[in-house]
Amino acid sequence: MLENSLFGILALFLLGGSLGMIFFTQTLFSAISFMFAMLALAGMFALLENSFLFLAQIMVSVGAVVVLSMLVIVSVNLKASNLPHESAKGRWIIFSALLVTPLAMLIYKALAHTHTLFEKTDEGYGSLKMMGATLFSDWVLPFEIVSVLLLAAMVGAIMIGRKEKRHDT
Amino acid sequence: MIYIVLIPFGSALLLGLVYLINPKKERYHFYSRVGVLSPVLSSALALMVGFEILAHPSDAHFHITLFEWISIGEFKINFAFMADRLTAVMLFFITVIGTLIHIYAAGYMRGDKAFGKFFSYFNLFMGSMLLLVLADNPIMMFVGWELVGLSSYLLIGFYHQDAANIKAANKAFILNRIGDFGFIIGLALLFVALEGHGYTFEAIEANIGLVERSMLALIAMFLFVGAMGKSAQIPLYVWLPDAMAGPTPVSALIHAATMVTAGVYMVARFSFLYNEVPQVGEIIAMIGAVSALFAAVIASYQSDIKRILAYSTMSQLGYMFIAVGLGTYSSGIFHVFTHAFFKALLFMGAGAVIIALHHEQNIFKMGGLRKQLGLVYGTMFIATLAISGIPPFSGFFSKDAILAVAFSSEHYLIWGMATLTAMLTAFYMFRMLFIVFFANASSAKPLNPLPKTMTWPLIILAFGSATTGLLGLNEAYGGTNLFENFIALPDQTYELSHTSEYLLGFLNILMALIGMGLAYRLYAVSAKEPRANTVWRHAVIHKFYIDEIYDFFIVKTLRHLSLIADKIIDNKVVDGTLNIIISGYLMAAKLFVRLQNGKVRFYALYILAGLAILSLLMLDTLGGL
Amino acid sequence: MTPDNFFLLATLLFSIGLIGVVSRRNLFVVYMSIELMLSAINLVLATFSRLHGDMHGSVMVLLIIAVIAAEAALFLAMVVHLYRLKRTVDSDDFNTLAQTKEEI
Amino acid sequence: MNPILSYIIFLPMLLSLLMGTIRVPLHVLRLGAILSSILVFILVLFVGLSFEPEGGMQFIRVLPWIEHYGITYYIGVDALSFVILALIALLMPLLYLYMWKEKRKGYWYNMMLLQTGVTGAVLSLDMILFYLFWETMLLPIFIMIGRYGNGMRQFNAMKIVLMTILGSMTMLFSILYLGYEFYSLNGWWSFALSDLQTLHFNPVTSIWLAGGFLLAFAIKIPLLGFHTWMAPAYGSAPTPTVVILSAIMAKLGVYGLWRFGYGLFEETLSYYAPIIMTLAIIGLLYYAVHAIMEQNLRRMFAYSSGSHLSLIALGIFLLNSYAWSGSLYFIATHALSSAGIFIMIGLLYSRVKSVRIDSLGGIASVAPRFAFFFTFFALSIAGLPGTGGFVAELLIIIGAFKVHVWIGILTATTMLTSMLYIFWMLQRTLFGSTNSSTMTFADLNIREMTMLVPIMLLLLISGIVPSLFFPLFEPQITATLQEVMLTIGGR
Repeated sequence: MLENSLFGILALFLLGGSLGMIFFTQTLFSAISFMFAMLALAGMFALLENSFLFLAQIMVSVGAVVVLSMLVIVSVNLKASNLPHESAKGRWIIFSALLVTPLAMLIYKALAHTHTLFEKTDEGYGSLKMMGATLFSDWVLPFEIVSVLLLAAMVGAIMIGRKEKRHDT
Repeated sequence: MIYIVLIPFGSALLLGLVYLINPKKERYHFYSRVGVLSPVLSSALALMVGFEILAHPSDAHFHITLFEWISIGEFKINFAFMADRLTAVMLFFITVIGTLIHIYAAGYMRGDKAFGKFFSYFNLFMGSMLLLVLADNPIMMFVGWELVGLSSYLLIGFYHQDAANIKAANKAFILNRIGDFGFIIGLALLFVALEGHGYTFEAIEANIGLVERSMLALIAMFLFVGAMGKSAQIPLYVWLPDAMAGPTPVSALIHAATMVTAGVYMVARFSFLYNEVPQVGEIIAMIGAVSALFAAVIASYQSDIKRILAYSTMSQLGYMFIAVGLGTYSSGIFHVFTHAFFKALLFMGAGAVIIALHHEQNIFKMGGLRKQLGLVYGTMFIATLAISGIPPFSGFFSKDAILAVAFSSEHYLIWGMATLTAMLTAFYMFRMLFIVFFANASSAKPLNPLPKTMTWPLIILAFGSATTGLLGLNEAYGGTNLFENFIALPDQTYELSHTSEYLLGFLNILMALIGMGLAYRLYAVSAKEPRANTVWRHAVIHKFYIDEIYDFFIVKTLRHLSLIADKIIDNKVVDGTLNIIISGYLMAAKLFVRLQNGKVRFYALYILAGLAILSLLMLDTLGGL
Repeated sequence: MTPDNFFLLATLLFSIGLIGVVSRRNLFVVYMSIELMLSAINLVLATFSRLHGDMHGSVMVLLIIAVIAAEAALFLAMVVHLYRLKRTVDSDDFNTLAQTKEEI
Repeated sequence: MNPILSYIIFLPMLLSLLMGTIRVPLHVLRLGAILSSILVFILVLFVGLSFEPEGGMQFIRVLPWIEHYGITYYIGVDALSFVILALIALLMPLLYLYMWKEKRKGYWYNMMLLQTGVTGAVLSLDMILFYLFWETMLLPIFIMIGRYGNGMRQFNAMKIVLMTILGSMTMLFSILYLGYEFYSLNGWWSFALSDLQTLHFNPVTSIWLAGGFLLAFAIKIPLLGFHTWMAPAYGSAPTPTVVILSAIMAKLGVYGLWRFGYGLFEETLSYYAPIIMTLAIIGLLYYAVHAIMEQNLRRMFAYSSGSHLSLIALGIFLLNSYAWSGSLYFIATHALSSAGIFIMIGLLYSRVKSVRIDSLGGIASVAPRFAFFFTFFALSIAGLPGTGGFVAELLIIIGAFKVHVWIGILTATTMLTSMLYIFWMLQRTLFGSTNSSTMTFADLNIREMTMLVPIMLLLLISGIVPSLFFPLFEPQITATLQEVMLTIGGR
């Protein structure tokens, strides 16, 4: 029962946060809503008995990504006049929601009813050890590729982000 | 016999080539010798052929096949020549008079820049004409017929620097082509009607009975349209007077002696066909009579010497068509024969006068030339007597025969018109003669001397004009009509007593004398150019405005149609339809351009829309809706 | 707390992310919407991992989180760059791909 | 399996590609082009020598190409295609001779590609292959007009290409449908003409399919209503292209009508026959009337071409041996005379830089040789006896009379109408007084005459001794005609 109520609360936070994210006009408020959603997602991982993912989500997504975004938002220091004038935002959201509906139905139809219940998990599921074992046995290559990707992203971000002095180089 | 045709063609080719290799160089002797030699050779050969035919019975045909021209299904045409007695007569006068005119032309054209070209065309014309006459089947005849038209086009437009001449040449060719159009329709119909029975003249003659009568009448009519064009009958005559733009020898050769008589020859050649449908013959005779009278009236008011002769030619051709229309082909051909002599003579005389007077053609600016140009005067006088129908000159006999036929076949209307024309003929011919040679001289410029090559042919022709009539002396006048017996065409015969024949002959002479007298009274002493002071004269001098009417109704209409086709039908209708499609396409393009506005969320929206549709489809197939 | 609940939740999250991408013009919000969609995928993967009882799904989630981090770095850098260029974060202002009137 | 035809098709293209890749200098390119065309001519001559008129399709070569869909490289020649093949082979060297002083290399490359395109279209017996070549020849035309043309050249190039492609598309649909139908009947794919001929359809389908083909050919010919690309394209194309357009490409429309129209849809064509005959007869008159007031010589002869091609198309639909022989003969002779006249116009243009009639006049006085050739070719277009056009027109007229008197009379008007514009044109260009631009008109030189004389001689021979040529294709015409009549009669 506890799980169910926890799920309900987390789901509420998750949906509320994400909806808030797309509805707020002020970027910072959006970002804060997004942070709530991410935290709730971490809770979801916990509910799925996946402690490592819970930690990773909190540390990377919330701790690094969202905070970084907020930092950037703040540092850009958008004034209200610089924000886009989205007068028809509501209409756009309703219209796109209508268009999204069939897709959502399709996705849900594809996913739902594959399993009826969560079964009891094996001992050690979600533990750091098991995670490490899988990661370094079957997923070594993707892991390495992702590390390269991260490196490339870092370099790329620096390249893009730095102020250009001369255009012709 | 082959060479009769081939020699002129060959020499035309030779002259043309030599001329084109260096158009600037003057090669008077080469051109004139080669140019004259070929008709001389042709006429020698033609005479030989004539004698040979004379030695055979009257229905003998000579054939020479060169090669197979075409053979498709039943359409088997040989490049072949045929000679019978009709051909022999035509051959005789075409080659002989042609030769004389060539000699004359060598003098007349001397000094012209394009002398070689002229003789090349001249020989081409001779060759085509001989091909026409000697053809063994209608298709070959048509080939000759067309080539004659072409070479006459080239010759009429010989002085091509002047646009008016070319216009006249065009007119001649196009009107001829209208005639040819009828001719080819007739030929094609004839072929289709007789398919499978061969297509030479003899084969057609043998099988003519197989064709339905009404079809035959149609064919005969269409063939006659061809004759109308070539022989300048109403309504296709307007080219003939304008064709006088060519050099005078051309007028003499084409418009007097040979080409215009091709129509008559053709009808005579198809005599077996026309005999089957006498109604068509009557129409032909009627058209001939109207043309004769009409042309004679116009001729009486003209002041250009060559135009007078041109209208007179048309009028005489009318006589010939009366004859062939009424089924007396030999009379028609006889008139062709005599006419060739005196008309060629008249033209050549006129040419001599024109040359002597430095290319002056208006008769009212001539006058009193009797003394200075005695020879020309004498020969032209003979020719005038001949054409007016004064015995014993040739014209009397041939014309009298035609009038007698018209009378005896009880076509009194035609006869009346023809008799009236006879009077008018005498009138306008003597009018011309008197004005040119008698009336007071209006200018006193020194005359150009005439070369011998121009005068000798006149004398020979004058002799011919005076005597050839005797060949056709019929029994009423104590002869045996050598000509008619020789030519042996399937004539209709009409009974006529000798008394009435004498009476008719007398009437004719009387008419001629009246005309002559009138001309003498009006013009012999002092001549004034007719003024267009009454409605009648106005109309006649302007040739009844026929040219203008044709121009207005046909030429202008065609040009306007052409412009309409360009500006309205092509631009508006056809391209308009296309443009509607194109503008629809462009509008769609503009719509799509507006979709493609570069804003990323719109693109995302399109993707989303596509996804939505796909999802809907998949949901539909999965049964999830 | 059945798997279907999680799936429904993930679907909703994904849909909201998609709606955000399509309908918002603020580049930051667009960026966060994309993150949200990726997170929705994470949720599905984690759920499946839990259902199968092995860690492959979880590893994939981990990797995706890493990708999210990389993406965040790049995207933010680009947004900042774009902001420097045009002083705006409106996606509609970056429309140089469009055909101009003269080109038509 | 004699590969000689493949050489004929691909020699020019391969050579041009080769020379294009190694970027040879102009004089080598020129020499190469001429050599290739002469070589092709010799090869065609060789084909002609061992050609058997009764033999039907010969020199057949079948190679698998896209085997999965049964598309083969299937070529062959019969009397019908041989006539056009010979024309191409004859005209190309002369055109290269005409282009001798041309400095733009693209000109030469495109002409060589064009030769491959038209030759291939004539010889291919596989529908897909045919379609391929049919489109291939459009490309060089497009470039030639769009790049080397004059006037509104780009617009006109687009116009011709778009209009022709419209037709090609419908034809492609028909071809694909035919192939598919064959597949579903027999279980294996084939696009060979001889295989597709075995198919039978219900009337409605067949009408649609035939319509697809007919549209392509009607645009190419062009029949009335599909013709508005013609005058602009002729007007702005460079001379060699105009010659190919009028002498070869337009003829290919008729050829297609014959080979594929009567090959595949004998019965259905009788459904279309009244429509096409009406269009052709009206077109015959319409184009001729249109030509009268045309001021641009190229456009005038474009309309003249249209008029005569309508006559040819009419001849095909008359369905008797006279008209068919006439049409086929006319294809050959008209190609020669129109090649002649367009070359003359090209020479005229290179001298006075204008092809507008009102800027000309009096040429005959200064350049008799030019005037002679010009008159000759113009008259041969008008069907003067002594040239092949006359024989052909005569045969078509007789064929028309065999069908019906009125059709015959309307057909015979061609003898009249062509006179009207040709003679009026001659009057205004060659004759009359010279003006400032024609005053210094240079007469033809030896090179120019060398390329004109063969055409002229051929025209003369074809007019004076037509029986030399008819045995070549008469057996095939008779055979095909019998076949067609049998099918139609057996309906």
